[in-house]
Amino acid sequence: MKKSIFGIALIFVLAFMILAAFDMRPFGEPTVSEMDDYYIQNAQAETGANNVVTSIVFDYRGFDTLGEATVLFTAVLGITALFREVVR
Amino acid sequence: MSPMVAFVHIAVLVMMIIAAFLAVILKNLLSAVIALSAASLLLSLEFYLLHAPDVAIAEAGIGAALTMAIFIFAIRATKK
Amino acid sequence: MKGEMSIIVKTITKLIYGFIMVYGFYVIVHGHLTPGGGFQGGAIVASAFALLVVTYGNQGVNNYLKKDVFSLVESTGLVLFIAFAFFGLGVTFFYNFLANSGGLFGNPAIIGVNPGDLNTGGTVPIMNIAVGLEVLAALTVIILTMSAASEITKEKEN
Amino acid sequence: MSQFVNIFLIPGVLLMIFILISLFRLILGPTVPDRVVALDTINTLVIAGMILFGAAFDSIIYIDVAIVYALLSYIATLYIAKYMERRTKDK
Amino acid sequence: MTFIFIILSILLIIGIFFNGLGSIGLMRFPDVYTRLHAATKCTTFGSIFTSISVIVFGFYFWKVSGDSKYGVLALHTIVALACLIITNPTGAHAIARAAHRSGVMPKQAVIDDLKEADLE
Amino acid sequence: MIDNFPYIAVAILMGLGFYTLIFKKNLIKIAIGITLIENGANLFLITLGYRKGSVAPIYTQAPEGANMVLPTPQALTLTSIVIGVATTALILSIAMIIYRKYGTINTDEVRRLKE
Repeated sequence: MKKSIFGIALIFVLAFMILAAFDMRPFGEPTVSEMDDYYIQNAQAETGANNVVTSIVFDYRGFDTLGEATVLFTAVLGITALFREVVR
Repeated sequence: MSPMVAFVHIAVLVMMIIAAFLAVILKNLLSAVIALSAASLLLSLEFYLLHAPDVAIAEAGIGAALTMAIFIFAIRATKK
Repeated sequence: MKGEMSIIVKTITKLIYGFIMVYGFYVIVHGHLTPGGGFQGGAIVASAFALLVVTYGNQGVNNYLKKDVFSLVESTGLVLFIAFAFFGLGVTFFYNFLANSGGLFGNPAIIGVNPGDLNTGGTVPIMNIAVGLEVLAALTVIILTMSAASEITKEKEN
Repeated sequence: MSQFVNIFLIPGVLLMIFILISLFRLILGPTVPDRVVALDTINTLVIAGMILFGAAFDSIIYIDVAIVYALLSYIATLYIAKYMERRTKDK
Repeated sequence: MTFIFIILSILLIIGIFFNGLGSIGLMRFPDVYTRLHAATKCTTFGSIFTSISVIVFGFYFWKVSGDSKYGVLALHTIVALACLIITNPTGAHAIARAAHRSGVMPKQAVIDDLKEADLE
Repeated sequence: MIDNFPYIAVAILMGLGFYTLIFKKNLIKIAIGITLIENGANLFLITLGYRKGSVAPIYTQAPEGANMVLPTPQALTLTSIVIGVATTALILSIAMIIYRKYGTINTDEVRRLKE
């Protein structure tokens, strides 16, 4: 009983995702994004880095990277705490 | 996009879906993890074809060695 | 020793693990010029440590790879990252105060397509190094801990 | 230059077909070592394909991805091999 | 221009031919060891030739056009090729040894020297 | 149809992941399912940023005068991948601890043993 309800829900989710896939913009033609164009044109002059992706990760959006570093630190803390009695 | 590049995109995506399907249906856990590694490899090739070499290197460095190592440690510790 | 692999694998490992580490540090340091950066280079160096673990076994690397040292490196990387974020607080958090200043990593970049100059980028290369240290230490601690745990779980059963 | 794009793209398309053939061994393979051999073959073919596409797209920096895969792909193979060796010794 | 075109075509045809042989052998052979033999040897050999074609392409255009990025292309490909040559046979050795240890026998085995010698 | 093929691939990949999460009982299989969902999300983000006839957003030795793909989705995917491996390691560690406590990693049996 429970399994059949889950199965119906899964089929609904899959159907909605595939319908949404047909409704998306065509592959290879994204919407005009002024933010990305600004980054591409000005990143070299403002941060001095040739790689635009790195300049976004570490300069324009540094808070994301800070959160990522915190998550990684917490994961290591969790693993070390789980095995505290096994590993000396 | 030339038709050859389009063919390569579609071939890589189809192969990745086949590998992911194998990772789901195989009973032997080690075989499932091998199929997952193949799916990760083909996903990295797809990132490469979509002109994202940064993400391709990250997926290569993490999906090739580290994910496999972690899964095999877990399988080894939970084997009857 | 128990848990080692065959002599051929050991020889190739001695030959290649240093090269993997050097390539990882190359990816970290050149993160602002070529594809790569802190995350990718850290993952590559951690893979080199994973190679050592699989070749020499868990007991074989116990004397050389200490978890305390890697914990220290991880904390150092995180603190360095946050410190360089605070140094730009005169303008705003995460301000790139070294770019185009002429000092360390301070040359202005050539606009447009160019072969690249290592001495550009301001705080971006320094943060690359900090995040690289953190990621490599974190992933290595994960690998060492899970390896030891799976080993001990296996021994307790027998 | 344009004919050089095609001369590197056609072998790339052929390599995709060979990867598809190798994937069938991953599906069929009766034992685990068969599947590992298939994974190793796919690795090598993908590295060759990456080098060819890097030349075809005229982007030099893409070759770094192929170097990373060539260095790291055999660590996974070593882990599986060690697991298979150990499992029989424990019995 | 046509001369370099012919050389690249020959190198690429050799490489693709051996890669195809490797994957077909992986499909057709009866047991693990023969499949390993076909797949690893042939694909490594074929990949060496396709990489050499890229190296020749890079050096030739470096000489013709004087643009240093083609030289960088050739040097990076040489590094990738060296890594491939070193690591690929090691993986094949490890697979073969592990398959033998885990009890997979060749299909028509007569003599098993490795078991008699008992290399530990 | 053929233009939207990567999005359909994303839908199938995430559908496989959800199927594994719902119907499989083995904890390691569930970890595999979560990895597949992560892969689908990463592929979706990168596909959104792709522009036809463009090159990677790196100025070092790029071809002259070409457009560049959108860089922001790539930067976000980069952090997502590293977080993914950390969470997978945490999930598998919890599975190992469960095996040591209960002697099994089948979710039904674990639930029965707890009561």
